[in-house]
Amino acid sequence: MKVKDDQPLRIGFYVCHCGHNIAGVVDCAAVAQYAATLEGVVLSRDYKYMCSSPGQELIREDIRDHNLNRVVVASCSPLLHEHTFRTAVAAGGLNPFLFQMVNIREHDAWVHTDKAAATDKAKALAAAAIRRVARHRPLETTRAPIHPDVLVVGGGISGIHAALTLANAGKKVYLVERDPSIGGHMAQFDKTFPTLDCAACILTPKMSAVRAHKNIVLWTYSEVAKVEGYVGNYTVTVRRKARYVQEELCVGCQECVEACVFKEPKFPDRFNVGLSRRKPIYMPFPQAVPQAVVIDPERCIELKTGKCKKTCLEACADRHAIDFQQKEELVQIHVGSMIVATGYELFDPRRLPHYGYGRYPDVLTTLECERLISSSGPTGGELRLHSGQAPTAVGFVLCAGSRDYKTNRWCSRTCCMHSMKLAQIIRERTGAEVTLFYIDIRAPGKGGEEFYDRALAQGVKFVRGRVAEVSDCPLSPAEQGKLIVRVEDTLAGMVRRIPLDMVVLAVGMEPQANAQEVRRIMNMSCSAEGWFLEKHPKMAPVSTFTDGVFIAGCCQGPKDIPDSIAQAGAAAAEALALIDAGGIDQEPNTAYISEEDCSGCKSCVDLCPYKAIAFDPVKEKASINAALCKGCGVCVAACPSGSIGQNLFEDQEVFEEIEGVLAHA
Amino acid sequence: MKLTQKIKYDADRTVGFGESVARLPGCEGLPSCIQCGTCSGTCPMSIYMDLSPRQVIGLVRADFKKEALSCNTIWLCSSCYACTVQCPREIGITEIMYALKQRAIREHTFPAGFPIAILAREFTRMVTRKGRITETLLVMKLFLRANWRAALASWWLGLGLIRTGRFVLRQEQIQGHRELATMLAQTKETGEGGAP
Amino acid sequence: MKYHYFPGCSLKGLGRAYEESLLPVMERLGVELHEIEDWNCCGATVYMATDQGNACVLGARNMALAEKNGAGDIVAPCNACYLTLNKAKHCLAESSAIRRNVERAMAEAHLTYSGNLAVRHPLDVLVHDVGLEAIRREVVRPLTKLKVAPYYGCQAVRPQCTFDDQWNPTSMDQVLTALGATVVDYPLKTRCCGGSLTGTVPEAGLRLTYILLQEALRRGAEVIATICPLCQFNLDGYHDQIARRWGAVRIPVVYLTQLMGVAFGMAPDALGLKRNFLPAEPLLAMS
Amino acid sequence: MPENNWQPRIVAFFCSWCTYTAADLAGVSRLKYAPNIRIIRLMCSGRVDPQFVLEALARGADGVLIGGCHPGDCHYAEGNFKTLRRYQMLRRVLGAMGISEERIRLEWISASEGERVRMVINDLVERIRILGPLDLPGRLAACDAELGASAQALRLPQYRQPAADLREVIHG
Amino acid sequence: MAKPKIGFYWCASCGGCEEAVVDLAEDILAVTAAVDIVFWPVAMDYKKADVTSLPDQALTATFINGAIRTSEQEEMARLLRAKSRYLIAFGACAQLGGIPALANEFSREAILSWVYQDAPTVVNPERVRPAVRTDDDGRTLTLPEFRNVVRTLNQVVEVDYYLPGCPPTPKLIKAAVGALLEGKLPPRGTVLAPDVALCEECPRKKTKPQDLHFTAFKRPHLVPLDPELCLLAQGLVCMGPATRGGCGALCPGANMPCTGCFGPTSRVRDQGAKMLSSLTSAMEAKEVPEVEKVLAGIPDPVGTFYRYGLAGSLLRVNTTAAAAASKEAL
Repeated sequence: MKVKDDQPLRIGFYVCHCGHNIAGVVDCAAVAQYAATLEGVVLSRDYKYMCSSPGQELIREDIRDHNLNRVVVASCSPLLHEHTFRTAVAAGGLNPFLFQMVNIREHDAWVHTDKAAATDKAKALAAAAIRRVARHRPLETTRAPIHPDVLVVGGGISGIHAALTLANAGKKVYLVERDPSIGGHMAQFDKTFPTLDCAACILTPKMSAVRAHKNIVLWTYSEVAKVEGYVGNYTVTVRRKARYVQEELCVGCQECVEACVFKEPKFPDRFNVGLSRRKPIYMPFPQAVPQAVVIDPERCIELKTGKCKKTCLEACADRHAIDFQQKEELVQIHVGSMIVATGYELFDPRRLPHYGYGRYPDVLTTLECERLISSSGPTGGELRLHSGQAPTAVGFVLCAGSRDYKTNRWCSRTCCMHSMKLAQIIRERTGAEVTLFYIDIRAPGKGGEEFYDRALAQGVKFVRGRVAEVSDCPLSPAEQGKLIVRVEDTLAGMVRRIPLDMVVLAVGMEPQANAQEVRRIMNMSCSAEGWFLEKHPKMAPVSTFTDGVFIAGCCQGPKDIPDSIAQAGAAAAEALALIDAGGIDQEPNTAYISEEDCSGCKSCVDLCPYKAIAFDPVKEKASINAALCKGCGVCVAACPSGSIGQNLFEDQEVFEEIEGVLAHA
Repeated sequence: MKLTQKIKYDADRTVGFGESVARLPGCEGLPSCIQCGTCSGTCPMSIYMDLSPRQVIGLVRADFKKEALSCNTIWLCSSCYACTVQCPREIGITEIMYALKQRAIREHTFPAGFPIAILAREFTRMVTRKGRITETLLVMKLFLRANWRAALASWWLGLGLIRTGRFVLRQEQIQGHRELATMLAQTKETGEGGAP
Repeated sequence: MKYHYFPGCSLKGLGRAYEESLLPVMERLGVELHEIEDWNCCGATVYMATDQGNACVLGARNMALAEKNGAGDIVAPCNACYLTLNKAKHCLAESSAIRRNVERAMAEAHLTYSGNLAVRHPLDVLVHDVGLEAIRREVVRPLTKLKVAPYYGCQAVRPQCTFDDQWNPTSMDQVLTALGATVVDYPLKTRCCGGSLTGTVPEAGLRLTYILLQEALRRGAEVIATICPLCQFNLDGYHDQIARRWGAVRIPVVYLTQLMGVAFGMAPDALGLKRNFLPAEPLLAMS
Repeated sequence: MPENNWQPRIVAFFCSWCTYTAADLAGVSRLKYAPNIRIIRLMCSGRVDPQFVLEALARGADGVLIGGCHPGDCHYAEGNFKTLRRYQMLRRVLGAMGISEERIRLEWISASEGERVRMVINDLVERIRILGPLDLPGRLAACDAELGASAQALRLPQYRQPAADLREVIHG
Repeated sequence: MAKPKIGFYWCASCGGCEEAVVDLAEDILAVTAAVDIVFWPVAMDYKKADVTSLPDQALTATFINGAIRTSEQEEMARLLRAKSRYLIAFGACAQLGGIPALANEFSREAILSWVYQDAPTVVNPERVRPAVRTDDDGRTLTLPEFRNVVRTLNQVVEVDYYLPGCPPTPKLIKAAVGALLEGKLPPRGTVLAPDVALCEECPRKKTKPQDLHFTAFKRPHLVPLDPELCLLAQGLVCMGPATRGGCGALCPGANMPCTGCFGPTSRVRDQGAKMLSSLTSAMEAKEVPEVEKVLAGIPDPVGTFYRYGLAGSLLRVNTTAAAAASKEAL
């Protein structure tokens, strides 16, 4: 592509103070003065906030008044405001790609303290951009169509809400859930804070709505195996695990469960966190959606040995829902966008041996306690000790594994409220004495503080101190047979030993064990802790760095039910906005091959991960399909005769940048 | 009933004290303390302490040097490191206790006649002079200097040691004891002992 | 397997039974321990707590003396020596002020300290270098049915221990199991024995000792195994005093190496077992 | 080259998805690192043409840092593996040309590893400080001092606009 | 009308370029008929004075082959530059440095001590070395100075055109001379060869697969070669894709891989870097040890990728050699 640009360069250069953010470290005026001396620069300004309306207006006016034909802005990261300034440049009547941005905030002012060195660096980066922009050519963006279907990954409350929102807006949604039923953690809860309404009462209708919705394709017991494509046009492979029960034929009568050759339930029940037992064929939980049983291939005698009497088959009779021949299936779907709502995992308190979880049977986690007081739980809602007796003194150890540099550094946000909820329910139901051991009570948000008040009023005791140890080593007769909590009551300023019957560890949330795998499949990023990374913590909290992939709920970080639902709604809205826009502007950073330069050596053809390079056997030349090219530039770097160019990242443009950053000593 | 003012004025602070402790190797975590009390709860000796380890950390951080150096907490620390292992902020609490001990010795603020300080003194003296410790002699010295009644009360211990062949009256001494003394004196002169 | 051996003052004094059992047991397992010539006291936590700079000089001298005799790790059986030498090593690596200071002191004695030698606890060597299988092979008199509470003490596994878990160490449990003994679940396995406080502030120190003994008994232990001379002395030496204050909690306290020696068929006399206040021989003879 | 006030100059090529974003994160987290680095953004580390590295060294860089996504994490499938292989070869070429291989470095830094950006940059700057200035332009200029006084030494080849197609002239 | 005056000169080269002129065969007669050769020391007895006596720009064109290594070569290049309207770098050495420029991998001192002392065939007990000036019995003998590095012609004087090749092919020479005589010259600075890589004209082009992945690199003297199949597909390092065409793929035609003598296309700054990039991109290995194993198949990467282009490459010279040189220069 040969460029004719007869006009002399008229570059406008702007350096942004960003209030004190940049100007506090970089001498912006000096940078502007220096830039004014560089070739092609006809106008150089420093300004308080370039991204503000007046700042953008300044660019627009200068383009008109000074007849600028190139613009450079030195401010923050292009990942943040490149679009803003390109729009401003376009509004000034210039092609938006005759613009270059210099990152002197994230890459300079914020990371350096030596003002002289930071200013020098800003000058060098500015020089590079000014030299580079001189090579820029006008470019056109292209629009890619958006496939209107959406994939929602994860059937917890976030995924359910996102799926329903989209489906109600008339979009087709695929909801994929790993477990045999949707519902997630919320289905395991008894009541929800701060209103104490019953979790099942508010969740079950939504689960049923999912089942009934004509726009939702629900695939439980399924996982996303592979994602290919790009925003607007993803091809997703879903692995549908064998349930050994035909979902559409099963009516959920559970006669097969009754009839199973295992007379007694024998295996730990995941829904009740191992506090109760189930059979090899089972309904995940009473309100499960879909209402279909599932067979555990690890436990089923027929599936393991092929030598079972298959009493379940008889029980199912002519419904023929049970299918031992069922095989795992791989299904391909096409969607335009995806919402990831894969949730969280609970911290395993075995990692804190001094709390005795696993050693003392009456040390429980909050979720175990939740199941014990749930009327649908293994004890029918009666809180009982291992011995079968009712506890008279219960303690809650907050921050179990949280806010700890050795385990999880973060605050899980919900454990204070969760513990206070359980404490209130236990007070109400059993009258037992309840003590909460805490570092700081975090009850923010609507109704949170009032909830704390209520717990206090109900006589829940609060001891401020992180529990050092839970043991069963008595030092006095009163401690015999009890669990003893050793803690400094930091408000009273003394170390205390407190005998209790039951200790509940308020374990925090962690990223799912397979979060890295999911992240890879979905092409997202993770924070250092393993939570999925949002595009911007404030400005784009449900977007990811991959266009068309949104996140909702606890996979992004710990949050409570209201926040999860709010985020799910936001993610659905983002997906809707994308779909209804009808298409998406693509960054014109595609590679191209100049036919007259190409020798037809084919070195590039197989390097392209998107198969965008085709070889014409008649002309004996390679060519790039711009619609398929994603702009990575691998072929550009590899073309041995320099015959592949890349819009926005031309060799010459990069060479100018290299020379520019090194030109200023 | 005698009333005493418990209020603290800013003039009571030794500004910069907390920072000077936090600069020492192993004590860098001091500023990140969240006052959770795990150290006190974990500490096997905290039940005897006039200030809990958490309170000492708080005082040091707030520059209350006098209070921090005059408590018995730092002397009761048995160096078991339980607090350090359990601290959710990975603060080197034992190291901070050491730093305060060293500072207290330098500023002579430790309680007179307090057996722990006397043991420390006798111990270091014996190591410096002889290069090794002879435990039985050390304990006898301690009892004589600190509390001769305790020495009398411990007669049975001595008898037991004689019975089990462990009572040693001959002072152990290394060949290079003079050389060692010079080596140790070297640091005294330069004043670079690493103490705060 | 060759190591430099740093016995420390206690193994030549109150804790000589530890050395008396350690040396033959290690020899049996093919571990050569070469005592560092003219080693000096490590300074223990006392010195470290009061004069860190000089404490590092003490440590550095020992390590430099070992270096003179060539490569190989240093084995320090006393928990306090193990911790103090490691800490000196750590300080020297981290703090340039301390390093400068120590280098000056070392120059006085024409010694050089390079920091190349690792300081290790015999327990670490037993589990990771010798291996449980090799230990099992030497057992001729399995300690069948003997209920042992493994007591690690605090300083062997803290604060920067890498050979075992700091909160819940299990290496001694493994060795005991290899000897055929029944290991009692002992949550106080790393709880402080009182250290030197037992001597200086007996009312405080003895209470800790009492709790340790009482809990071991409550959990059905017949003997407590230790790997530190001070722990052994504190737990074994004050039974009468404790009995006077809180009631009798009599349970023999022996070194892990003594138990190993018995299991290896060595004579109790040769293992220093007669040096206990509360005799353990009859028990061990029965097992 | 006055060595006493010499400051290393390092040119970095960061992929937009991972390492550039991580450098942004380092900024947002206000981590502090040595100011000797100049970051150039490319879409993928696979866009790093070995010519860019050589050009940077030839223009006076003392070191070059290439940052990309971790293996398996490339946003363009396998761009970073291509970079890895080019880098390994480039190191061999540089070594043969008397340039310490330590002067170029390839690092995998994900978008969340702001701290790693800081660590890597500081470490590289330190290493290059120890190696001292490369100063290829200076060395070549000193080398060319032997040319005749009137010589206009052209240190780098001149880059010309593509020539008119001579194929006709030549083959025709 | 006077015939245009033409000069030929050689610097650091093997002489092959001169042969190439002769290889024009009968066409040389047409050339000599059209021009006056006023300076061609290789062919006839010319002296330096024949040139110095000419007025500036008296020569229409001078073809210089060979790289610049000595003070004499530099001086002659300057002289001919001044006397010529067009100065044409003739052949790979003048254009890119050529084979002689591989010496840039070593310092001057290393070369001299090898050649005059250390090489096993040398007998030189007195360690005599050539000196710029030797006084003997009242007589003075001068020799050109051996310079620190080898240079391309354009690193010493401005060059108008480049005729690539080791040596340039008769076809190219004819075309260049024709263009010169007809006044149909392209813009200054042009390389007088097609700006498309060699593969375009390679007879084996069609046999190259689209999905070539290297699992090992082989050297031509160690493996039997298929006479038809693309040499890259046989695991050989063929520089063709990174090298300008125009030679008609002589080497691949003779069952040898292209070694890159025509230099890069105008779009490339560093031929070696580009070839390296292309080859390694298409390798299969993903782990460092595996990568290293495959790369070991190219034992001399500089000699492979920069066989002709070292002096003109971005790095130009081994930096330790450059450092040694700069010390000598100072």
